[in-house]
Amino acid sequence: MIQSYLTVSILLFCIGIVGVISRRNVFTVFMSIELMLNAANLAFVTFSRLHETMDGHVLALIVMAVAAAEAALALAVVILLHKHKGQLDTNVFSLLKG
Amino acid sequence: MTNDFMLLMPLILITAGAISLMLAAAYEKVTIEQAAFGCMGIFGVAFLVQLSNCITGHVAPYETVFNNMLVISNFTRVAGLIILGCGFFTAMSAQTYFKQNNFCTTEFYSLVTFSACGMLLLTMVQELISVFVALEIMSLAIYILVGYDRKNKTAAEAVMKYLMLGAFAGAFFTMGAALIYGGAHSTQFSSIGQFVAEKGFFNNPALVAGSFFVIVAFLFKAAAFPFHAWVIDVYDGASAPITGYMATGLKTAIFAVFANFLVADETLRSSWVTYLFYFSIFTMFVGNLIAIGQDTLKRMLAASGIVHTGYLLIALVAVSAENFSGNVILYYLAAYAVGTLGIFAALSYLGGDGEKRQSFDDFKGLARVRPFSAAAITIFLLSMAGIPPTAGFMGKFFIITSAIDAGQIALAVFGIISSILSMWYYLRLVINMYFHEATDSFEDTTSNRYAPVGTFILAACVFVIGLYPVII
Amino acid sequence: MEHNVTFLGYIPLLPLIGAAVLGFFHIGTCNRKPLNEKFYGLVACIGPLLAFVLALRVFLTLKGMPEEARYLSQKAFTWFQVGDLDITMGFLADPLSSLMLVFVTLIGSLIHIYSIGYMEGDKNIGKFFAYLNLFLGSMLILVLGDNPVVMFVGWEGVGLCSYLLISYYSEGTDNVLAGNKAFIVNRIGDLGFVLGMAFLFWAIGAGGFDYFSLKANAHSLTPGIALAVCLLLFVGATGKSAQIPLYVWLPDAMAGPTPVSALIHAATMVTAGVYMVARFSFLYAHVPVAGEIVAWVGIITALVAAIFGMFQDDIKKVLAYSTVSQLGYMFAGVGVAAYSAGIFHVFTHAFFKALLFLGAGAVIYAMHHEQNIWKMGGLKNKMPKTYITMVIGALALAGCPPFAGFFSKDEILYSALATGHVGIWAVGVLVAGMTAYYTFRMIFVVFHGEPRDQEAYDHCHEAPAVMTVPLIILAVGALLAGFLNLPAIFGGHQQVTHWLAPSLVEHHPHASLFVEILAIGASVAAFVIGIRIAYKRFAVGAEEPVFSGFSKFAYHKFYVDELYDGIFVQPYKKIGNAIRKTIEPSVTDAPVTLVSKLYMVIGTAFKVFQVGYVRVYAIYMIVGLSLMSLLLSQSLN
Amino acid sequence: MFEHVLSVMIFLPIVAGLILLLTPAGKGLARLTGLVISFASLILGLDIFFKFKEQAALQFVENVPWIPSFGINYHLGLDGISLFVLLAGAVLMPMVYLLFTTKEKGYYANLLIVQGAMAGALCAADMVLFYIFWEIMLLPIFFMLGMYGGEKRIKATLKITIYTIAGSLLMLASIVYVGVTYHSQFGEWNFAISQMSQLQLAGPVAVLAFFGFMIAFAIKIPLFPFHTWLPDAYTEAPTATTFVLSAIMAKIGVYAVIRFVVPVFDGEFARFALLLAYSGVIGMMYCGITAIAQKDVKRMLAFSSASHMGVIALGVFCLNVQALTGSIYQIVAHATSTGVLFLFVGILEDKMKTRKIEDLGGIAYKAPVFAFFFAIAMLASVGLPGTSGFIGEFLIILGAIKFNVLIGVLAGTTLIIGVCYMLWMFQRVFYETTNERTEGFTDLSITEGLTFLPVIVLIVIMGLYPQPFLSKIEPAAQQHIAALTKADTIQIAQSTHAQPAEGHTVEKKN
Repeated sequence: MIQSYLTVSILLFCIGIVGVISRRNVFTVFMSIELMLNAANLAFVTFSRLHETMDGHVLALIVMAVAAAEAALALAVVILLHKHKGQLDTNVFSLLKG
Repeated sequence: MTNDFMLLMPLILITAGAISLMLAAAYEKVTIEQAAFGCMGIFGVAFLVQLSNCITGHVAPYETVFNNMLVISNFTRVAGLIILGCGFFTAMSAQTYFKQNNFCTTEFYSLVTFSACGMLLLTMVQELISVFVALEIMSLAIYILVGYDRKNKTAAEAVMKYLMLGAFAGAFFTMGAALIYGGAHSTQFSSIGQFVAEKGFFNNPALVAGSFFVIVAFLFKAAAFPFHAWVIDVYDGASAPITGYMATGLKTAIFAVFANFLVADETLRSSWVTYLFYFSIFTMFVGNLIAIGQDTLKRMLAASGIVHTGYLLIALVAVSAENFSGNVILYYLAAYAVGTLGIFAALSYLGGDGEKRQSFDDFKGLARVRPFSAAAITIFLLSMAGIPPTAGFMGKFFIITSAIDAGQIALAVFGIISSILSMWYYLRLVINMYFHEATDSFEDTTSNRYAPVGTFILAACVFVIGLYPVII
Repeated sequence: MEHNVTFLGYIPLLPLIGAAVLGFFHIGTCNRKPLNEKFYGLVACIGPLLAFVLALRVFLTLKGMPEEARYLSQKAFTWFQVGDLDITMGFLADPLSSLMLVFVTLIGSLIHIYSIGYMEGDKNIGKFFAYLNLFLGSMLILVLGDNPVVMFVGWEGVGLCSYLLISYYSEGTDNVLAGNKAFIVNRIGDLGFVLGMAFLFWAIGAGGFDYFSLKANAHSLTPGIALAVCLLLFVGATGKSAQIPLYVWLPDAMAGPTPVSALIHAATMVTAGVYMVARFSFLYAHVPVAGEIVAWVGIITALVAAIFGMFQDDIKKVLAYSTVSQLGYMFAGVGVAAYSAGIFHVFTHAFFKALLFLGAGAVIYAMHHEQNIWKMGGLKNKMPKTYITMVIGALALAGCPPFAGFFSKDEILYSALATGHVGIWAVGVLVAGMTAYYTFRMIFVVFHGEPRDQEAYDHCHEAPAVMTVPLIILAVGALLAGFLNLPAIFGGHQQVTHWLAPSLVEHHPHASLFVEILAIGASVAAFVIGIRIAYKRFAVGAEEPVFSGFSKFAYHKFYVDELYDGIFVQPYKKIGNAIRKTIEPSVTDAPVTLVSKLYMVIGTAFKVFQVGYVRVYAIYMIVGLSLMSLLLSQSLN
Repeated sequence: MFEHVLSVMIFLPIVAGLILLLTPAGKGLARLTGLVISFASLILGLDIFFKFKEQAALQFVENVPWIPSFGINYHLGLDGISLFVLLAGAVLMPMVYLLFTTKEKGYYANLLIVQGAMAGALCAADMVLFYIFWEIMLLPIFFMLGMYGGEKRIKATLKITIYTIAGSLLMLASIVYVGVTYHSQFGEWNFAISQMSQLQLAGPVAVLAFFGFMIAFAIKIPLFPFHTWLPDAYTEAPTATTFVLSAIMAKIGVYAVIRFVVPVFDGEFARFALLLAYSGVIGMMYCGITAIAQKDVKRMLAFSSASHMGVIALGVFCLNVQALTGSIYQIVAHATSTGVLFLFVGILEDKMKTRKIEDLGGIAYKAPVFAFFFAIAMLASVGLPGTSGFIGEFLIILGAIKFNVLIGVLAGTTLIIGVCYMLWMFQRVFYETTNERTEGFTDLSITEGLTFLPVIVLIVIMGLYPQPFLSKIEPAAQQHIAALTKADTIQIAQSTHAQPAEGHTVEKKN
């Protein structure tokens, strides 16, 4: 039972990773990252059920809060990037290299 | 209790200051100068308070108040001291920097202060989720600071890269925290330590994987190979004072928490030593190889920052969980911080309008025109290169000593070799400054003296710290 | 009897002071109006003359002492003392050194006087006399030193002076090259000397390094070491005394002013080697093998040099080779353990060879620095004094009884024969004949016959008194010196031999009367034959011969110089150039530059990884992460 | 005051130099300061020389804790070995200011700093302190070479700097290793050199540490094949720098070998002595032969200096008191001969604007005093008896023969090799005929003459009466050799000589 929850969370996490490294749209990348965070939250909740303590839930909530803040910043950055280049392909932004 | 309160004072000061600065930003009347003074004042006061705390060596694990989430020891205190110093000098050089680049608003300083408060928290938190929160407080502020120049394409790109990869690493961190929570029934370092001590480490996959992810996240923030790639572009894109700030304060905070986490238990630490060993070697050499190829100063310094991360990892390998003092790490961080801050302070007033002087060749013949600045920069470079009698040398010396003392002779030798390799690019700038005729007049567009003063104070500090290594 | 006297040190010191004074004045004035030559001449002569007086005093003091205790010594100060090595700056006057002392100072003084005339009008006369005094001082240190190291000081000092004086006319590249050659070849010898001393020290030096202690400890030498030391020291001797294979510098040394050739390259310095071997007689006496080698090297040198001498056409070169040849005799003498005979030949040779050189100098002076004998001729009418004195010298050199050379040379040949070295004796006799031949070849060609260069002949004139007087004094010496060591067969008592006995380790062979007569007869015969042939060929109207076959080979001195040049000098320079051009940049320096270049290249190549695409950076992270987790899974199970 | 004389000798010049750098002082003032300071330290040096007692122990000791937690002290001291290198510096430095009057401020300031740093490296009795001074020593050289050097100066600068720093960083690792071993063996942190001789070092790591030290010093000396930085640096550097490098700094390398490697790594040292001796002697021959092919006087002198350093180093590796004393003596002798020759060439260059040998000639007629002094220095450097050069070389060859016959013989060839290139150069520069360039050569001025006179006199005095110097050197040398012979691994089997004749009663008649 617990295992399957964990499996789901691991799967989510891996999907997130694959998303980050395979997709080139800034939005999608951030969504994949959110996916990873949520996988972590799922793991938290699962474990707190496993240990029959509540603090896992609390931690999950904190993580969500922080993730929200991060997301807000991410959106701002997305807008900024779009202002500059008019598109959101990450490969476009490669002035800094070498 | 009051005493413990005093120990938290700097943190409180900084936080309050940050908030008040942000509020002040709402008023039109508050000029940037005033904000800068405010920021400097806050950092200065906090610094002094922290200094007095350092002198009264007294450890306060806040069992009751914060339920072991915060611990204040000499280690955290000195780390905090370094961070506050970094903040102070960053504000100082930003002062002058924004005379030549005008994209500053009052919030800038409040953000600097916010990130400082995140860093201070990082040094003393002893619990994973608090670490995550502190990390994010710091990071979010710094993300914004990196991309503060909205008009600037490179800044935008830098913040994009930093944000994406940082969030990516953050995700790893949370996952790691979750797994550790699953494995060790707790997210507090102390209880994790106890758990490992009782139940063992490698027989607990969740714990192993979790701590693995956490360490990866730390290594990312500390820009260790192979998680270093972002650092060069981000440092390049950010404005000079912020780069200096990131390179010093952020690194200090990260290494403080990293050390705290590692020394939660000896078996935990020793089981990661082999990995850290390889990490540090690769980090040093990759850093050197990147640095030697760079043409612009900032990117070179970023790469050399990677090398210094490698040295710090040596120190981490050499610490022991029993009787952990972390002096060596702190001393090296202090020495490195002084040098790096100094160079970026110098860059922020020598860089010219919109940082037009960036490459090595732009600084040809600086010594002919502005001998003192050139001398100061030389001192910083020598300190980073580890030439006596500078602080950098002492730091290197202590690190090598601790490494050999811990039986890591190979690591020490690699450290030596990499510092030989680092000579090339440090000397390259010195040679450009001294042995060529001046092509540029290096005119002083601003009448502002803060950054120069800061530079020379730091130059003095290089020798003071070098000749009186008190904290050791 | 008080042995420790303080005035020994002054003997070398006086000329040195003279040198210092002269040098000071010369350097002080040489780019301004020069001082009066006479001044230099006088100052120059004071030192040697005083030294001569002191030398006589030393000699007489010794004479007044009981024979077995005949020595004076002075320990001036501890020169250097490290561990067992304890070298004092000490001087020792025993019969051997006192004899050398006397004739060195005597001839030295004479030649100084002579030089006043010869060097007249030379703008660097101050420098010349300074060098000359310096030389005399070093020579006296060499003679007086009471241990090998002090002797070595003089040994190198005279080498330096010879270099300075050979390259005295330093505008001429050849002269300087000759000087360099002399110094370097001498240095090769000195290496032998130094190594010899080193071995000697480690073998027996711990008990004191002065001659007395060495003599006392000599018996504890292992034969191998003893032989090594003897040979190494002899290498030094061959360098200084121009023996095979290091004789090549002496003929070139004639580039110097003639008085220099007379003093340094004939009378005194070149005989230092013989003196040194005699000094170490207590070693050589132990190892007959070494003696054999010395003797053979000597006699072969004598032969070869004599052959060269027969074909030279430069008057000074003839004398130079005859010097080499005579030195060969001396080494043959000391080689067969007849040290006193060798030293005695040194003594007599000093007189007649100095005489011949100075005479030649007078001739050259008269002929306005013409040295080719085939440009002279019939000079006996023009310069009778020179002629007569030179004939005396020539007779002495050729070994005509009763001139000095006869007795000394005969002594050597006799002892060679008496000690059973028939081969050496035979060669010696042959060389005696050749000596007579080439000596009188020179005399006849220069002084007899018709003038070959009328115009030069008309201008030439007898030398001034300041030059002829020394000639005459030397002539007297050349005439009479032989009688000092008259062998018993002529009713003499061999005073010199007895005089030297205390300071030498030799046993006098007692051969039958027949052997003595045979030796004398043979050398007389050789002399007669040689002079006869010379008379036939050159007495009247001889012309400059054209050489071919062996004579051509000999005329070019067997091409030895070319050989050495090909074997040693050129390769040395080639190696140097090779290192400078190729090895230094491309072998020793290469690794350093290569490393740094490589580093740069890799660094630049490394920029490729900083692609600038954030995705790729994320991929780096994941790759590193997966690698790590692979490692981790390894360690887990 | 006097108990701090070493500190004064170290920090007086350094502080003066720094003040010069930080203040807008003019050239003249800078030179004057340098002159005064250097004379002051000359007087101090002489004072030390006469107060110095003839014993092996450290003297004028100062010992102040600096970093107690690592047992690092500010520990100074002087013994017979360091004394003379220190004196060589103190005696020779004033000449530079007297001779080169028209250089820039930084030139003199750097000279001051390097003088102080060298004094520090010589007096340091604590390994870390020594290392610090050792590195500081390099910085002024770096700047002088780079700022006032010839046209190829930057390449030369990079080469010498990175080469030397690489070496010294390896040494740092070795120092730390030694200190840590001391900590593990005696349970307390200590970096004092005197303590280190008690260490039991063994095993591969010890060998590595030994080579860590040796390579650092070999680069500084420089020993073959680590000499490749030398010709470029010596040739490109301004005269004073070359002078400092050759006359004093190279010697500090030799001194350091005696001071650090011999007591600490006695076993390894004895084991590798033969190898090192070969490297010394090969370097001597190699550089000597290379010297004769040089077209540039300064470059030729550079190689000759390297060649002599080979001999000096050899003396250290021969493991007997004669050779060791000899090489310490030769250190001073070489400083006064070759160092001074570099100064002469500097003057020559300033006057003739060239260093090419074939452009020169006949200078002896134009400048007799110059030629005379030059000749004396040259003769000293080829080791003519009666000059300072002979004593050292003789002792070294003597010792080398005892150590190993072949090496001794090879070392002896220095007599020949040296004289070859020197005479060859002397002929073409001073003899032969003048050309239009050398026609205008003017002799030394009175000041210059008086500047050189003391050194020339010193050369002769040291040749004729070396005992006062030797008697100060010998005790320390004896002590080091004793420390070595205690190490039972010495191999002198190669040397074939018979044992010294003990027991034979020698009646000394006098």
